[in-house]
Amino acid sequence: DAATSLKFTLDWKFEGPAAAFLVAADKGYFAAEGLDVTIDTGNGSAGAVTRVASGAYDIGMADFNSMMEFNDKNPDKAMKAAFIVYDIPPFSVFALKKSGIAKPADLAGKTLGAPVFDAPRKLFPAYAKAVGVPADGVTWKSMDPPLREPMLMRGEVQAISGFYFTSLLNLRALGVTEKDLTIFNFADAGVSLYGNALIPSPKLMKENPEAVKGFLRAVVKGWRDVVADPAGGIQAIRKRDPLIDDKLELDRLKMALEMCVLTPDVKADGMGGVRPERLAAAIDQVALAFGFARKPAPAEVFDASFLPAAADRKLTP
Amino acid sequence: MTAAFVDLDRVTLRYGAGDTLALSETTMKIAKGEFIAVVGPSGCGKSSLLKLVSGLMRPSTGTVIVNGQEVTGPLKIVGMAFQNPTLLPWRTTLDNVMLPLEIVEPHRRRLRGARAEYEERARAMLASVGLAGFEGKFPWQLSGGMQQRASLCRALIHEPDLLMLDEPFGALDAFTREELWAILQDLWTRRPFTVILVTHDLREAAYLADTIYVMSKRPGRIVHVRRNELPRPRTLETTFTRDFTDLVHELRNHISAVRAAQDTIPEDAR
Amino acid sequence: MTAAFVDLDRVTLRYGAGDTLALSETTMKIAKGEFIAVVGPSGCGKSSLLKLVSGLMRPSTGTVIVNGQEVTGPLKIVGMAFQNPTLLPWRTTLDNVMLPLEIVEPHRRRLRGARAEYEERARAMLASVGLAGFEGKFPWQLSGGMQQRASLCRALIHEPDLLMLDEPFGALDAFTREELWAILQDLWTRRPFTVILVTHDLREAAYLADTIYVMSKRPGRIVHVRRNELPRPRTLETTFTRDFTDLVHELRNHISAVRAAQDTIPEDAR
Amino acid sequence: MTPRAKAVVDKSMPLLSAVGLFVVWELACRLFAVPEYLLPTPSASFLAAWTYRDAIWMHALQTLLTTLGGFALAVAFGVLLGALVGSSRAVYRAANPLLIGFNSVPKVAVVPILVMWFGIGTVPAVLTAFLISFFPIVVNVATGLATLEPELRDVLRSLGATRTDILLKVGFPRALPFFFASLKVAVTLAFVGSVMSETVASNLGVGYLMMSASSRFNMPLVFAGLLVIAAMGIAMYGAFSVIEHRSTRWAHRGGESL
Amino acid sequence: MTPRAKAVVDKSMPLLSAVGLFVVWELACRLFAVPEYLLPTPSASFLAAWTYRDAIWMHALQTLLTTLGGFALAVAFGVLLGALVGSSRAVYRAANPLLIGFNSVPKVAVVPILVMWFGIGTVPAVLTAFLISFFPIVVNVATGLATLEPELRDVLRSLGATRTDILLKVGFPRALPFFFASLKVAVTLAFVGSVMSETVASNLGVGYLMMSASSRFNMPLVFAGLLVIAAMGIAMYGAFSVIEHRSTRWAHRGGESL
Ligand SMILES: Nc1ncnc2c1ncn2[C@@H]1O[C@H](COP(=O)(O)OP(=O)(O)OP(=O)(O)O)[C@@H](O)[C@H]1O
Ligand SMILES: Nc1ncnc2c1ncn2[C@@H]1O[C@H](COP(=O)(O)OP(=O)(O)OP(=O)(O)O)[C@@H](O)[C@H]1O
Ligand SMILES: [Mg+2]
Ligand SMILES: [Mg+2]
Repeated sequence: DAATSLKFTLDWKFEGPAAAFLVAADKGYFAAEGLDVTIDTGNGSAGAVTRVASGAYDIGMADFNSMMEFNDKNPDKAMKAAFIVYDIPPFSVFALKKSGIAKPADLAGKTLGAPVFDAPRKLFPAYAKAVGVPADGVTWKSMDPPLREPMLMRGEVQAISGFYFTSLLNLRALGVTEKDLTIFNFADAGVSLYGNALIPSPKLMKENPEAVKGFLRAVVKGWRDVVADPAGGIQAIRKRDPLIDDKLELDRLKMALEMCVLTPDVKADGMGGVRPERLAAAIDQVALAFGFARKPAPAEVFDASFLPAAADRKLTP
Repeated sequence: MTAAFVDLDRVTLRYGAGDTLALSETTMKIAKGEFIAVVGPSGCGKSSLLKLVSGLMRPSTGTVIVNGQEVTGPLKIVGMAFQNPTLLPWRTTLDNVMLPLEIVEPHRRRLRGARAEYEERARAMLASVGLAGFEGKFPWQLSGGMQQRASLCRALIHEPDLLMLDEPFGALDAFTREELWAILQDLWTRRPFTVILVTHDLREAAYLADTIYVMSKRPGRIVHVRRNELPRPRTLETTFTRDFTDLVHELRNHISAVRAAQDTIPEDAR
Repeated sequence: MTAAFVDLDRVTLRYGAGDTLALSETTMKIAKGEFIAVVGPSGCGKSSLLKLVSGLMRPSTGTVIVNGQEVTGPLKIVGMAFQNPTLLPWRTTLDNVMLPLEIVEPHRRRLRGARAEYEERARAMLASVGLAGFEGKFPWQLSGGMQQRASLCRALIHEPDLLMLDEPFGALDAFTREELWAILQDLWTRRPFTVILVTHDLREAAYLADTIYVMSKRPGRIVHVRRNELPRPRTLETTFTRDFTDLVHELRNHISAVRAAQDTIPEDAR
Repeated sequence: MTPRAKAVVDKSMPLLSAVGLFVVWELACRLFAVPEYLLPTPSASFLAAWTYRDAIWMHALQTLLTTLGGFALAVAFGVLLGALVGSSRAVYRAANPLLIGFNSVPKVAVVPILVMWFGIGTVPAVLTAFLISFFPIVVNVATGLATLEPELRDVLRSLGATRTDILLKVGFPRALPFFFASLKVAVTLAFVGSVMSETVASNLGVGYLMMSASSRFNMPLVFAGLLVIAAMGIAMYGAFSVIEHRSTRWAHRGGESL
Repeated sequence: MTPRAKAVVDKSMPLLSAVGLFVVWELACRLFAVPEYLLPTPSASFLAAWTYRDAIWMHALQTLLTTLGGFALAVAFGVLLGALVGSSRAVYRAANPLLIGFNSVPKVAVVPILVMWFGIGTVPAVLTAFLISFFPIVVNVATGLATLEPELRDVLRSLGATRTDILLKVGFPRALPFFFASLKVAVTLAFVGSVMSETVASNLGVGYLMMSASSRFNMPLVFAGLLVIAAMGIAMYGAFSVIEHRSTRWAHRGGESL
């Protein structure tokens, strides 16, 4: 019978970290599961959440924490993640060494720049708490993503928040090297959040669980291929967007793999799942940072029932 | 029954709110097929009168009845040559003249099928007023008098039952004017339609009209009605007859009286 | 030296590229302070002639000299009443009449200080043509004849050295017209300026002008020049004199001849 | 209908249509159970507007001032350039492609450059409002001047008027209806510009408010922001619609009926 | 200068001014050593355009088609609504505040809603182009109709013409200069709309290209995209400028000199 068609939205443009999905499509992993998947670029995590919530897309790649926030605001439309992509989110704060910021506590009283919808910015209170900076001890300036790094260099802001690999590569492109930079990763301060996840629409979960399962199986295969051959993954991106800079995207992909995907937890448990105690802690931190009306139970935000078997989720042999 | 074709009953026209009184208690009865002329001093409300009869404006008080029906909106049986030629600047002279054929039934319906024929008619009409060769020119490429003649053609082309001419020959030299008098009279004799002609030229009125209405200064009223029984068809010779010059002289005296008398009446009397 | 004030030397005017020949080899010499009239059939190029003299258009060939200087652009000494009144619709009648004072020196300089005085002059002028009470009205609230009178005021208000009138009385009744003849003649007698008057009314030409030019059909040429030696000031009585009617008759014959003769010459001869 | 009743209906038309829109919108949302994050109901939006009225007031004031600044610049520059373009064929030919090209470019792409030059805040917003809104004014003023009836121009030329005189005495008055038409377009664009710049980089203004509300999934507040902008646009329009009415009555002398 | 020389200069004016702009821009960049991420030189932009010509061609075609689609919708709808608004006082009063309000709202805020309904890609881009560009057409057509000289209207009315007749025979022809002025504005806005929508939600089109280039700080490519849009805007404009010239010669009969 005919393949089930699924619309899948990425969180962002066709860049390195999106390689796994494109590889899965190109190599026919989706087709093998009886799925016809359309992959579209996204415009940020918040957007991807609403795209799925509205039914425009069947599955979205979006920030797990943003999804929880959405659920808090729209309890009757609550969604659940089915697969964690970034086991450790690449949430970071960047400062120029010359600004005199050397340790997290130095951020107090400083001006930080980021878009209002930036996940690290939104979760900064959790980080601030962890490093002992009063949460309202920093001033934020809002700006579009591409303005963030130039504004840091211009001195308009003393630090910026962002995804580790995105901002680092952007700064490199602007001629800043790592030795000029102070970088704080949220994960290093014990903020143990989860990052981007795959979020199927509740309707799809209910009506066609097999499709979700098949989708996830194919995705894992894609990631496995990308881990084995990152350069091959870049070629899959190149097919969609011939304008990319291979070297840059390869760097980005490698950083993402190293920092967010091939984490100790994933190496131990396989990709996609959660550890209950970590999830509980993460929900606590997020609920605090966002000021949730009601703290959700873990089962309300993550549904493990679609995951492939643990053995099938291993990325490395 | 001999009901008038055009019947104005104590018609008053006021522009703006109580501002300018243009016509005051004007009463006229025009029979079907009659050719009347209206003369009067400048600004006395002649153009306004035409607008009332054609339904372009509504009277402030009084009624206007045309063809047995009270006029409440623009009529469909009218051909009108405005005081300004008002040709549409984006149309050639020929297309301007053809305009009524695109609007007025039954021509409108027939136009698609018989365009060549209608165009021929328009060209012939333009030629008859001396505009042969100017069909393809735009109005702003014509001299003032030529525009006026084109506008006259536009008023006639669809053979309206009621023709209103507002100083249609004002910008023409005496000879062209007299030629056109003859042409107009010819048309009217062949197919009698009702004509209201506004003019400042008393000879014109005497040459063309069956009845001549003399209006007072603003606010305009009909102060004198003069039947003109000069035999038809009238020719240039007629204009040299005693009867003709007497008629012109009589009209002249009337207007002269009108102008003198009214100067004592306050401007906006009512 | 008796150089002409306005001097046209074999002036030809062609509209478009070799399309319409409006004037052909026209030669005229007008002395300073002379009042001339131009008569001719409709479309013969009278309005075009005025535009050439005032510098609004450049001749195709030939030269136009005014006040000793070749005309290469609009002159600053002209007052012009166009064939269409062309009042500016966003100005009241008074403001329309005041327009030249805002443009032409020395009035322009003085206007700010002496506005009340100038306004008084404009009002008086409007009153003299019978438009008292209409100063505050917009042009489209005036009748055709009233607009024409306002336009005449606008041409006169700044006391130009060269006055061009293109059928300035065409939309007026005979009496208003004759009144204005007298007014214009008065003005001219008190402060002689040069006047070029285009008219279709031969009596008007005979009443007002020192010299009358008769033009041929299009393409226009001067076919006859007639000095008019009737004594000044001329009055309505003058128009009933034998000399006057003879003059009118003579002009009439000339035009008649012009119209008849030329019909055999191809339209765009040259 | 009596003329008086007609006049009353006429006067209340804008209100009626606005209320009508809100009712239809509310009903549609409820009938089709449109989720709030997709399209909130007007009632929810009004409620949000009321709840956050202090913040909205502050942000709206900022946006209004920014917009007015940019709009004022646009009018001044637009009229000037329009006059040049409309009155000289050479300037027209030289400037036209550049203008068209510049205006086909989304101003979103220009905002970051402005921000990099002038920093975050009011200046780029004012400039964006200006850059986005001057073009319609240029085009309409230029068209108004270029389509001036030669007959009217000749009235001035026959007096030996200078080009400036002609421009001031007939060009501009004649182009006024065109000018006012363009103002209506320009003022709405000015709002678009300033709000857009605020969404790209600012901590103040309705644009920032909407952006931040949308990042918190507070769609009613986003729509409250939209409604506030719309209201400001209408108010601005109303203000100079009065001026238009006074100054171009001659052009609208035909009255209402076509 | 001889008329012929003048005509040549006249013809080459657009080219001259464009070249002039690029030279000034290049010099400014080099003299002040403007960093590339702030403002690339035109030479770098042209180089980028050449390097990526295949990709640009593909994206540009998409954007052009999208824009044309939206623009066509805008013209049809704009003329219709403009006719209604311009010919009926009641519609005018009812529709005006809604229109102004809607147009003060940045369309960026509307794109996400469109995406939720229609998914990303061509449809929201076409709709955004449409939504952003119809307003100037409405305003100008309405103004053109509302300022119709009553004298011309009376010519038709005296023939007993219907409202539709009047609209078709004098209303529209008379409003044509207004209409074309608005087209110039509208087509640039249509480009803005489709590109904007592509930056927010599309995998294709110059907007996507620019977004993706800018997220990699490939500023020369971003500017290559801007130049391509500008060029397309100018080309479109040129195309119907020919139509304008043919159909409103009567209005431009005054010729060049003011
Ligand atoms: N649209 C208008 N608004 C206000 N007043 C007007 C309007 N049209 C005409 N009037 C006034 O009405 C009166 C009569 O005008 P009308 O045009 O009927 O005169 P008329 O007899 O045709 O004059 P003329 O012989 O000069 O053409 C005038 O006093 C004029 O000022
Ligand atoms: N703008 C123009 N473009 C082309 N041809 C024109 C233009 N203006 C006038 N003409 C032509 O020039 C000739 C003379 O026109 P002009 O207006 O000078 O005549 P006129 O003597 O004033 O006529 P009338 O007595 O009817 O006003 C006419 O044949 C006319 O068609
Ligand atoms: Mg009249
Ligand atoms: Mg003439």
